[in-house]
Amino acid sequence: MTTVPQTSLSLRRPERLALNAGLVIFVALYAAIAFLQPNYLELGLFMNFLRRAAPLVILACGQLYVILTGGFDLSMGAVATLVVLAASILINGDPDTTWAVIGALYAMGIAVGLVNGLVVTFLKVPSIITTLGTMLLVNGLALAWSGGAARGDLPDNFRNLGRLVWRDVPVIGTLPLAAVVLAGFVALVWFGLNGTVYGKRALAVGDNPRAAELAGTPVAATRILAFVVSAVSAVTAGILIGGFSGVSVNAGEGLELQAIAACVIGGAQLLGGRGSIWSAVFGALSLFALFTLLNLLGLPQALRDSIQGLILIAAVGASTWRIRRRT
Amino acid sequence: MTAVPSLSMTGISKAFPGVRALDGVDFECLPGEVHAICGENGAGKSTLMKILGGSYRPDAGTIHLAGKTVQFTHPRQAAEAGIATIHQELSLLPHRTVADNIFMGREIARHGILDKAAMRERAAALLDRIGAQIDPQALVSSLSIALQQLVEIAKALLLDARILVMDEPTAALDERDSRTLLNLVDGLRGEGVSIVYISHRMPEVTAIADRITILKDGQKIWTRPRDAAPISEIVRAMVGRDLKDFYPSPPASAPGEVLVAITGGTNSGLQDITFDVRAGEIVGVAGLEDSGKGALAQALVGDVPFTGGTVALRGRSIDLRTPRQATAAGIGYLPGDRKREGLALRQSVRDNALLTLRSMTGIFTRPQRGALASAVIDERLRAMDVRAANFGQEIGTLSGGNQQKAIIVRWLAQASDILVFVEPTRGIDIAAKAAIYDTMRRFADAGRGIVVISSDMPELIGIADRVLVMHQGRLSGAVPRGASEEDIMHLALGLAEARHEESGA
Amino acid sequence: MTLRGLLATTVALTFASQALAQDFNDPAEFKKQREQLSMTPQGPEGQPWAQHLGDGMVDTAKYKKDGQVTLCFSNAGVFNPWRVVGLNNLNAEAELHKDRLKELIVVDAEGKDDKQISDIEALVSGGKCDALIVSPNTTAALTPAVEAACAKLPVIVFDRGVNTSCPVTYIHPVGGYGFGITSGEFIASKLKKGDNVLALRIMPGVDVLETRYSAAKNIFDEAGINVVGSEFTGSDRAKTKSVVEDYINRGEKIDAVWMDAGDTATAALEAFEDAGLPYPVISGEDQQDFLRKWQSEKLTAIGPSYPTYQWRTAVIAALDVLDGKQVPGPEWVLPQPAITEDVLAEYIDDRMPPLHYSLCGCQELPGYPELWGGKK
Amino acid sequence: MTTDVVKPKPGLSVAVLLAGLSIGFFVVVALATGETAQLSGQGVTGLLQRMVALGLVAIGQTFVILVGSIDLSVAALISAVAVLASHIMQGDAAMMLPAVLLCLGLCIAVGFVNGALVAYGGINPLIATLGTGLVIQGVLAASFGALQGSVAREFQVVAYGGVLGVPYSLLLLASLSIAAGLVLDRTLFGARIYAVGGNPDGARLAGIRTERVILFAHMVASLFAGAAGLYLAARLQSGTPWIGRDGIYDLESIAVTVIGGTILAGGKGGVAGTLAGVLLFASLDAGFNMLGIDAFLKQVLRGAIVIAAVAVHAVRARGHVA
Repeated sequence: MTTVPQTSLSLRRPERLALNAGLVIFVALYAAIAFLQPNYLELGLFMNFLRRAAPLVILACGQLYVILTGGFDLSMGAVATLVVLAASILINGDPDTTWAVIGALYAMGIAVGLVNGLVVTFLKVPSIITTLGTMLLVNGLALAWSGGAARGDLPDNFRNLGRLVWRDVPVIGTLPLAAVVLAGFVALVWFGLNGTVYGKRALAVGDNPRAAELAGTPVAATRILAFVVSAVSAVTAGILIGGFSGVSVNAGEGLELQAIAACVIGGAQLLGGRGSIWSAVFGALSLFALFTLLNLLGLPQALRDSIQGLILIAAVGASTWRIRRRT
Repeated sequence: MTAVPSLSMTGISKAFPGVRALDGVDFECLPGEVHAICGENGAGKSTLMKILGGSYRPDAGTIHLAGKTVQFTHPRQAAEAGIATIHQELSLLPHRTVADNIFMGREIARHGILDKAAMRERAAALLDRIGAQIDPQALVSSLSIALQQLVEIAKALLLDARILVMDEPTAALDERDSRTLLNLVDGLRGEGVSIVYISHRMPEVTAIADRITILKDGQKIWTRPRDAAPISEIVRAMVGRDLKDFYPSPPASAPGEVLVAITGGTNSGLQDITFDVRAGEIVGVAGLEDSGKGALAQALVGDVPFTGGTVALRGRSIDLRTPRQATAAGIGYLPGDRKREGLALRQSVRDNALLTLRSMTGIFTRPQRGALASAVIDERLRAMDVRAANFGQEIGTLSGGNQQKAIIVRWLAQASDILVFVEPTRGIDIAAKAAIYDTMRRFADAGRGIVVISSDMPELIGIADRVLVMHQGRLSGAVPRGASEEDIMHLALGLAEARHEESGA
Repeated sequence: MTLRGLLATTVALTFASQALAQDFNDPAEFKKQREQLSMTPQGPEGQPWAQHLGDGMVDTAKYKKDGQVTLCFSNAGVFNPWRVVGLNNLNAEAELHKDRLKELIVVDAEGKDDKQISDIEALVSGGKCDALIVSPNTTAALTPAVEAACAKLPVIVFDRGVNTSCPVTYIHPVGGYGFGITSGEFIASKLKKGDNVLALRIMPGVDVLETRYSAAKNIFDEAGINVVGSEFTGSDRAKTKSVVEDYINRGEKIDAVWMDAGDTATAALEAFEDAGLPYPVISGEDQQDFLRKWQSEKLTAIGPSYPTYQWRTAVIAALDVLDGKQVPGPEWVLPQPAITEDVLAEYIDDRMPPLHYSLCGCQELPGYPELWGGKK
Repeated sequence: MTTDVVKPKPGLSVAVLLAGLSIGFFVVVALATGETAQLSGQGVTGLLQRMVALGLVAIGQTFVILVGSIDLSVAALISAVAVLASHIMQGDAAMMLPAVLLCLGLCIAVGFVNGALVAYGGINPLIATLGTGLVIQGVLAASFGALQGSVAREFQVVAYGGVLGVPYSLLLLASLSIAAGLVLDRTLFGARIYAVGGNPDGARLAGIRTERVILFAHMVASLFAGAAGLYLAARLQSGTPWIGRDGIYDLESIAVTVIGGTILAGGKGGVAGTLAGVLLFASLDAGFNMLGIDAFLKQVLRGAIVIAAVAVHAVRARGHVA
């Protein structure tokens, strides 16, 4: 078939659409929230919204790295749980150790990410099974270590990361520390994908690992790094969750699926090759806005699950339809 | 012949968004006729066949089978109407047996219960008929590509099809297997089957076809009997101009220093491979499908490395254990199976061309720095005459020729010293072929080397400065430029010991 | 099409559910538990785990067994801190009876009914057990398995019951209505008519939790207190805090927070802190973190309980049965005290972890406090 | 041209190996801990009974994985069926047949929706079935109050009755396994499943209506989940909206299927391997009980074993997995 100029236009559109899909959904949902509860338009409440959405956004960003390379990371939630429990045990009420412990938490996260990556790349175990295994393993370790319940409180300097809100900040009024962490983290993962060659390598590996390998791409390293980034984001999210609400044994429960759903709602394609950091960011914000909206609507709790399911199917259905329409 | 055509397609049109793929095409095929369709990629051959096979529905036009109008909405209906298609891309189940594959979609069953014994028997009979010595119980994944192609053919024959569509059936086959296949086609013609034959290999077409139809840009140019269609006419009709200088002229100067020298290279598929490639040289590698020429390419690029012997690059011994090491050493690879091994189809042309540069640079390199900048790679793509409306478009939408050029740009950008081409022009139309040959020559002339592994013997003879021939995992000899196909076949079949042996130059 | 169909079904079923919602509101049981709350327990002073309410006793002479015995315990799981503390209690109690106990075999069903049934069957057919203690994952599901076990050996059930009277005794504190009555009445006494209370609950459909809410709701309705919302938190601190923040952001005035379990009480309170609002009246439970917060912030609060010391009682009962002693039965109702401001200080132990349940009755047990995760 | 005949039953050897290892583990643990009673007929029956619920779900999961799809909605469906069955029966034996029929009808409907979303909607099966699972779970939790009840005593025979010491539930699992195995190996439908899973484009070109095959595979998976739900209802007397989720039947059924040698890409594997995977999980459960391993440590071990069990045959694969 001869290539006619019009095709190029229609082919360029999906890239922009993928970015816009998540943003559009988010804006629509947030508008609905603001319609029900106008004070959500105040900067203060928006900042609070960001503070609470921060862990999910961060998790989604990490998950996106893995999704781009064609995999899944189901172990994120377990890592977040481990982080919260381990922090309470290691800090043991001594605020002076907080920063050292945070370092140790990242080391643990990186270890989990490395295990995931190494098992997937060298033992060839599909990532969904590998990370299911590490999910059980890490969760079990966290519970065994803590004895199944929170072992101590987190000191304020740790809690502040997820909890502190600066008031009377010029221009914006209030500024939660978690929103700053969020912005910093998103900037970092954005840089990783767009400011270095890593992002394009990851896309190529997710699209066609064999071709990438033959073109000289370090496929194993690219994959492993994605799992490490994912685990690091789970640690960061865990720190924020622990900071926001304190220690609990179910801090990370179910977050992995939410993170995957967020990426997909934002337009990333499962099994790799398509997506941008904005898929994760706006997908997660959309999902969180949805939770908030359903809360505000006061629907029966159980039905919120159902609606979440429908929205998930609809969002993916819509993007599938978009891709289909142009081929 | 005044027989009722077993197939007659009239006024077939089909448009895709932005593309008019077929525009009022007429085509017919008589019983016992081999009717070849020629045309460049994008001319509409595949679309026409997909309409015939029920994968696409035409926007306009009618299809008559033995005089009766038919309309297909699913490949199944086409199959039931007696149309069988042997597809360019293998559509086999690797984890299933040969018998399972032959009967895929057409299992012998009573009340939904399979009759496995009957299927085994018929599979054996079918395989026997096409002269393939394949156990129906063998797993397809254990067969070579050539044998898999024969399974595909057996699959098509199962239908007792009155119309058999063969879309580049020899693309994956070497010379010997191709001949077997052409004999088979001849036999089927004798049985009164109508055969629609699509191929880019001109000698094949003129050898087998009764009539030839040329498509260009979705329109039929002409249909002529074979005798009225010499190759030059066909090519002119396809391309729209003469292509006299199909192969570039040989280099003016003698080859230079040794770039790469392999000594005693050995692995599970290769034995004692010793040869070198000099600056400015294009070295061809010929051989039958199972001769080990594919394994040689894989070893050269570190995909399935040598386990014994040495490889020296410009006199320095190097390790080639992974494709990444080979790339770092300056060896680039253009795989034979572009879609599976060459391209990230959902990424842009630009991203595919930049893949190696981005992979080999430091990970913290800014993506727009220096050679990685879009403007720079776009310039290279333009220089290679990669035709895309926009280099940001997905490479999967480009023709095979343009895809291949983009991969070449990938390795040119990396400034590789040696390029290993496998079937560089498989499934690529004639105009793009010429451009690729030209690029290969210019690459070599710039003091670098090329190893080209191909099953297309005229191609090797036309482009290579010398041709190494492989047989059963060994180099059975080498022939210089100007050798004949017969010389090469002789060596490839293992009939002569190094008749034209020469020491490197 | 299919999506719309699903949605329609969803909506239809929801309305149906609201119309037909199953009744966890049993006035007779409510009344009974209210009476039990004010009863004086029988049994040794200061050892509530060995006390009982009411007079019923069962004779167990036929189960008498001399020499060392093996106890088997089929646990529903240790999926929340309450069960973690409880299991520690049970193990420590067994430790006290080393001379009589040859072995205590504990199998964990990980919250799966199906597994617990298999576990019980395996324990019974294994032939090692002299008595079986069961903490059922759900009432109905475990009934047949417990019935089958009863035919072979003495069975003691605690926490949740089973729908059969075959166990020697069923140990449980007063119950969910009692919990709801204690907390509901406290909040009602501190609030005015028309004030708002927010109810935070773990999950729907669990009998022992639903009864807590229904009792409290009755009391709120009677007192004219407005329940502004009833939200499920899944025992998740982050979710609890978010839910409360949402209510605060809505501009809702919240005078009191009622909880059907206290493990996320401090998270709920933090939402008020972060919003810069005064603390509401709150009903929590007997977790250390809540009690400490209560003390340090001088909250108006109450800590009703569902005491973990019942896990001790199970071992005591099992050994008594094998001794042939009479035990309270067929139901062994344990006292269910609540922590009030007056006694708050005595339940706080700074050595213990935040989610330690103060009414564990474990302070005198061997290994305290380390075994329960406390510092020496 | 020569052919190396590679015999086409690699799945069976995985199954035999895995089953052997599982039984070996169970026997060794029983002997080592002195729990020899577990090696008696009753003990072994108990071990096998641990397989029933997961086994039923996993057989269904095998069908969808073979066809190149996956089903995460099974856990929610199991709960739905168990709740619905007990609600309709309300202890009345006369309502057994209507209840079973209605439940199976629900399964067919859910399978149809899943299959339609995946095959015709082109939605990634993970997301599609995660979505339908959430929908079912939500509806179920919201309506639970309205859907109380318990199954008929007579119905519990399915779980507690038996003949000659062999529980009916085991016979059910065995017969459904054999039936599923035969369907995959000997019928047109089975051949189509392997074809569609192994090469969807090739299957379509070979005239197979691939969408329909995917649709039916999803219906089979849902029906097997329904069978598991009915079995659990019989065993547990009444359903709660959480039994599926608490049993982690979604992820566990996927894990045992993959452990049993069925590849996630589809087109390779079978019921025998899956059952061996289920047996492994059952032996671990029973063995860990005998060893008295702490609940949390059990989780750690199970995670490691899942990875190791898949790695054993995955590591030989050439090429990349995602």
